Amino acid sequence: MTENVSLLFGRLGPDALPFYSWVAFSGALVTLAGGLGFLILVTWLGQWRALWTGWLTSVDHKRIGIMYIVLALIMLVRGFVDAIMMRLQQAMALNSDGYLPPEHFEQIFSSHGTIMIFFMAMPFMTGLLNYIIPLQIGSRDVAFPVLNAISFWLTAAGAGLMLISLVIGRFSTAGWTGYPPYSGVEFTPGVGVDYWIWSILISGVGTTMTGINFIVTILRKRAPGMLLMRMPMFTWTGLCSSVLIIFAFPALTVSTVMLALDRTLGMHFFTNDSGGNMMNYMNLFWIWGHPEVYILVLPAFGIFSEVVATFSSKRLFGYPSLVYATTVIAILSFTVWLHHFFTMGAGANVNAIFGIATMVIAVPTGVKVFDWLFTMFRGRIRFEPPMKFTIGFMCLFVIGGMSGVLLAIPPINYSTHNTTFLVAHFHNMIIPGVLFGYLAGYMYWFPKAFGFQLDRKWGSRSFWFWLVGFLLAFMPLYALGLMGMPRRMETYGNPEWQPLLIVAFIGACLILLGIVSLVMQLWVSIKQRDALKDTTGDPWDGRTLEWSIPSPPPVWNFDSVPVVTARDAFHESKITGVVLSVAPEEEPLLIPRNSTVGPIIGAAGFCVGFGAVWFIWWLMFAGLALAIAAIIGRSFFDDTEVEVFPGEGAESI
Amino acid sequence: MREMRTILTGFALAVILTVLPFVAVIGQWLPREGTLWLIAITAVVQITVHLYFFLGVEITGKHRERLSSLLFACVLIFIMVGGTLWVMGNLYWRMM
Amino acid sequence: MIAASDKVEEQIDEETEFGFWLYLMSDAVLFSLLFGTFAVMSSNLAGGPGGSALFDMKNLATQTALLLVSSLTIALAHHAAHTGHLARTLGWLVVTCLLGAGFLGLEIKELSGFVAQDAGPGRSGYLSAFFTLVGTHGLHVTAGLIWAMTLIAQFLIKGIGLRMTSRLYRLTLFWHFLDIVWIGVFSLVYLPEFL
Amino acid sequence: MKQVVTGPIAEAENALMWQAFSLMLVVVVPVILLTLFVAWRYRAAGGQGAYKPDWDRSRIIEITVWGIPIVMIGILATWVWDRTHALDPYKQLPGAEPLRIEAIALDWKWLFIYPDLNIATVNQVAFPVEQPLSFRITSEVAMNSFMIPALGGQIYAMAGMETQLNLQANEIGAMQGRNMQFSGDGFSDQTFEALSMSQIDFEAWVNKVRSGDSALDQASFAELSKPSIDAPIAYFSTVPQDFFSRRVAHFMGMEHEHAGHSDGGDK
Ligand code: HEA
Ligand code: HEA
Ligand code: CUA
Ligand SMILES: [Cu+2]
Repeated sequence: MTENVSLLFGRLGPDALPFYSWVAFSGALVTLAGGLGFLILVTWLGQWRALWTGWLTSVDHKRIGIMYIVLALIMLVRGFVDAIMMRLQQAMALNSDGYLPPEHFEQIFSSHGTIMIFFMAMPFMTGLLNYIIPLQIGSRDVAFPVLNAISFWLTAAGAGLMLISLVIGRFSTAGWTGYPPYSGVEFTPGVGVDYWIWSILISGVGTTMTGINFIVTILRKRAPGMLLMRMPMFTWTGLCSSVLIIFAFPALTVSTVMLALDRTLGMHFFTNDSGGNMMNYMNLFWIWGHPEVYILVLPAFGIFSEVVATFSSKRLFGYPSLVYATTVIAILSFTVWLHHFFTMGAGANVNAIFGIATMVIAVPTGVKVFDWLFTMFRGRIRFEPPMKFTIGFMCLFVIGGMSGVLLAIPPINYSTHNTTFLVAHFHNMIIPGVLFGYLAGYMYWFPKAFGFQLDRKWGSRSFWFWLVGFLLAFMPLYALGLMGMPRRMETYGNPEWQPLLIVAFIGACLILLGIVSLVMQLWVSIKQRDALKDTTGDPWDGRTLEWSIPSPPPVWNFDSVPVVTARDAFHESKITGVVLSVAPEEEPLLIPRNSTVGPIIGAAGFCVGFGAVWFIWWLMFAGLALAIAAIIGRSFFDDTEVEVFPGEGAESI
Repeated sequence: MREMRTILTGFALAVILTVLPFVAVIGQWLPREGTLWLIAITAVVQITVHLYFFLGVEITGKHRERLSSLLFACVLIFIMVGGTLWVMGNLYWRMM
Repeated sequence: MIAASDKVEEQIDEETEFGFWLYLMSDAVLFSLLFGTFAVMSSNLAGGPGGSALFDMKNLATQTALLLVSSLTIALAHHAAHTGHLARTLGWLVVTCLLGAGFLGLEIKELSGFVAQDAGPGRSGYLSAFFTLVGTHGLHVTAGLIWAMTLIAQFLIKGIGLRMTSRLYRLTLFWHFLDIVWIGVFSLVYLPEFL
Repeated sequence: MKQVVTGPIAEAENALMWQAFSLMLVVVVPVILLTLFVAWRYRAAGGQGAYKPDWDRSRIIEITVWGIPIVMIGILATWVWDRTHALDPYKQLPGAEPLRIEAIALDWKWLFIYPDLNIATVNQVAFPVEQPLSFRITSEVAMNSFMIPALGGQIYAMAGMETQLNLQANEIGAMQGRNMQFSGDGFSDQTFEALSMSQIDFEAWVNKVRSGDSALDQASFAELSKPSIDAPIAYFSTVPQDFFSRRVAHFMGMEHEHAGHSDGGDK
């Protein structure tokens, strides 16, 4: 390593500041202004104490869930700005440099992919799981509330590293996949790739703990009578996602840690020389990467299942099939990773077997689509915004699935791999599949969390903008891919591509309107929250337990633990008139106390990451020591619970 | 919980299963292939011994979930590691 | 402090044990992938020394023996705690710590010896994989030691109770798990090199 | 550059694409139409369909919804097995003896070596029409992916390793080939000209390359290895024996060193 590494500041020096391009500089300014603005606002409102005790140190799964979603929202702003900048660049850059220098464009697609997957989609999903699953299974909390807070804060620490890279230093240019040897020191010295590695590593630890937490929660904390085959679909998909998490994330940890070892300690896992083998990185990365896309999409499938049953006012069709299909998808997702590198040069047997394994996933996925279709069949469909997103999803997702199956056929993949055809495929899965799902879930459960409904008109507008915007932004990419346009292009010389790229840019602008509509929806609804108030706790005529309690739910969720006798437990009780939960218990309930361990470990995680990125070793070890001290300290502390009395007007969200 | 007897039996078995491969390697009294097989077999048996006697993995009883999650993990490990060796071996063979 | 009823306590412990077991499964996948990577890189010597030139049988046998005996002593510690013998629990825990520290000491000596012979982790792909696999195991053992010492302190402060026994039980699981990983290490990484 | 040229590989890959696409449309189009139709027919506000809130299972439907995808995937799977073997990029194309070309990815350009003709070129590759081509591909730098979209196929190029690709052009014309795998600042411009020409033109082209006076040797290769964006076409009239293989072996070499210093063909 030729860099100067000082003891105190590592390789951090004044040249880390973003004065190298006006785009980067303004990005940094906006980030800083956003952070400062927030601090000032809280101070001005005098809300520090409320924020600290009510949220930051809270271990209530509902508050943690909301914090996850807020984090996702903050990150999505960044992710979307990146996306629209890329679209603008490509719309302009025919035979010219556009407005972005290559190095900046590279940082943008890398940060867009990283943010969207790790810091937008993952937190959004975890937030929904957090808020809803304990309510759906009739539990007072998750199995390990403090661990849950730690998970959140580690995710936030990763996101913080990601954001700070905009202000201090640069971000990776190696894409969200960080393929070596390009991502090695030989080709990309500097801190960019290190930022990428440490931000996803630290949040990955948090994610793994979330996975463990939810498996135990779902398997151990269900209300009496809630057999596995009576669990709501969202809970089922949450369970499968959690299982995928704990078994897939080690592969991400291993591949990125080895990359970090190559970069910082000069090892030779993936280098060109000295016996490195970069192919193993791709292998390990995708052992995680493929299950990851199902980690994201399975909960979305769960949301669609809830939404489609509720708004068709009908039982979910083929529930057992849906459960089996979900588990089959989860297991198969571990058997297909090679389809991301068919063009590496493996033999025909290897490629064909992985190709066929990949296509087999279309079977259970198809079953799901059909089951949703037959749930609508013979129903009474109410076109509330969540339902619109669901129908939009069903129509668009099958198209993306079809392009996925095409990519899974190795000879076709040879000519479409690394083209925008692939970009179109995965946005076609992720936007209608993952994002529409989460948005549907957000609009569906919002009244539960806040006690008032979201404005319907703006919700529908948002849907239409998203739908049309998505079609315009990504259908052209299929065509461009077939014309041979590679992904990650900063400039190009083919005039035939430009019209389609301009269409794609317009599509991204429409998506922007979709996001603006979302903001408007929130704004309008907050202003009219009295008119939109949900007094029943059950605004949609819901079927599952979360609708049986008031909106917003009390801290302890259920006054007394409900007894479940059928699949759609709440719906059943509405018909039979049998009350789910008897009178509030006499005994006081024990609720976990707030804990500062979460924020402390989050801060420690940030220090570890920042120290490792900049070679500020003392900071890294201080962070590590702080984390260990916090855990040990906490284990000496027994008084972790407080009493509450249901029925008394304790404060709730 | 675990009886003293269980602990001691487990330990005795573990000692035997450790000493065996070491002695075989030091003594070299088997052909190379044979020793490798012996190492592999004693390792697998010893892992099972540890799981059963020390880690409370049992077929029935209150820790049944341990066995099922372990088996699931084994299947996935087999897929991941077996797949890795297969794929990387194939690539190596095609590129060298 | 409100004394939670034993039944609730036991249920919480059971959940924690299950959660911890899941963590071990996740860690098992991590180690398996390290083993897989080691296998992939085992011939990438890049002209550097291989295991047969580096490894020392006496060292390996001592390390293995220390770890093996420590798996007995920690089981005994848990047995003692379970049957309510505080002093014996502490004694066995201390012995376990000593054995573990001995193991670590030998490992550090061995690895730093390699580095001194210009056979450090940056020498070749093979050595990178070797150091990372063995080092990860060593880090786990270190964590186990810190954990064990914390428990010793807690036993001294809090005495033996359901909760403490359950904590010790989790450490026991962790320790045995590391022993299993070590079986993999000496069988796959070390022993074949002596043939 | 117009990509009008095609070859047997591109044609076969395209044909397979449309074949698979059409088969899937048979299911996908009905799914989309049915979704819209059912949504409309069973709408709460004025829909026509019967309302059966407790209807949630049907043996026949279950069998159909598992059955249809299984059958489709069954058909597709046989195609995959067959076509993947037939279109294995390593498989030599039938017909005349293939022209051997070796391609080395550099930052950010392509070096082509004709081992049998003993010439080399930068960012331009020419070949006779209708003659099978056999590429051996490697990289000196980050991972690249070699592709001439008009001819189909794509394969990675990695340092210390050799991959192969067999192609053929059926028409005369000029195409663009490129690196498809992101590899740094010059990636967007890392293209090369691929010319398919008549046998006579090809011979003339070879003579043109030979008539130059620059040889590919350590010095010129070191010069070439320096990163450059949008490098001009260049010709080398002679190439050392086994240049390509030695570049591959170089990375697997015994010496403990970092790549980047370029000693064209040591060891
Ligand atoms: C979750 C994943 C995700 C999502 C949502 C998106 C969304 C979008 N993406 Fe992205 N994209 C990726 C994942 C994603 N992308 C990845 C992994 C890559 C590859 C990177 C690489 O090459 O390494 C990529 C690459 C990529 C490229 C580079 C293509 C290339 O290589 O040439 C482009 C180009 O324009 C692009 C565009 C867009 C656009 C316009 C959107 C927009 O349509 C969508 C904008 C979406 C949002 C802003 C999120 C909206 C969320 C909400 C509205 C939540 C609201 C919540 C509440 C109200 C509670 N994407
Ligand atoms: C949520 C995200 C998500 C989902 C669900 C999927 C689902 C699928 N994906 Fe996708 N994929 C990604 C996200 C996703 N993917 C991402 C992010 C990448 C690229 C990352 C990168 O390189 O940056 C990628 C890349 C990718 C590749 C690699 C391409 C390449 O790099 O060259 C392949 C190849 O096989 C593939 C295939 C598939 C298939 C077959 C499915 C199947 O699961 C789809 C199944 C669904 C259906 C088929 C539709 C419904 C079915 C029916 C209606 C039944 C009838 C139909 C048939 C029988 C066909 N995907
Ligand atoms: Cu592939 Cu060496
Ligand atoms: Cu995939």
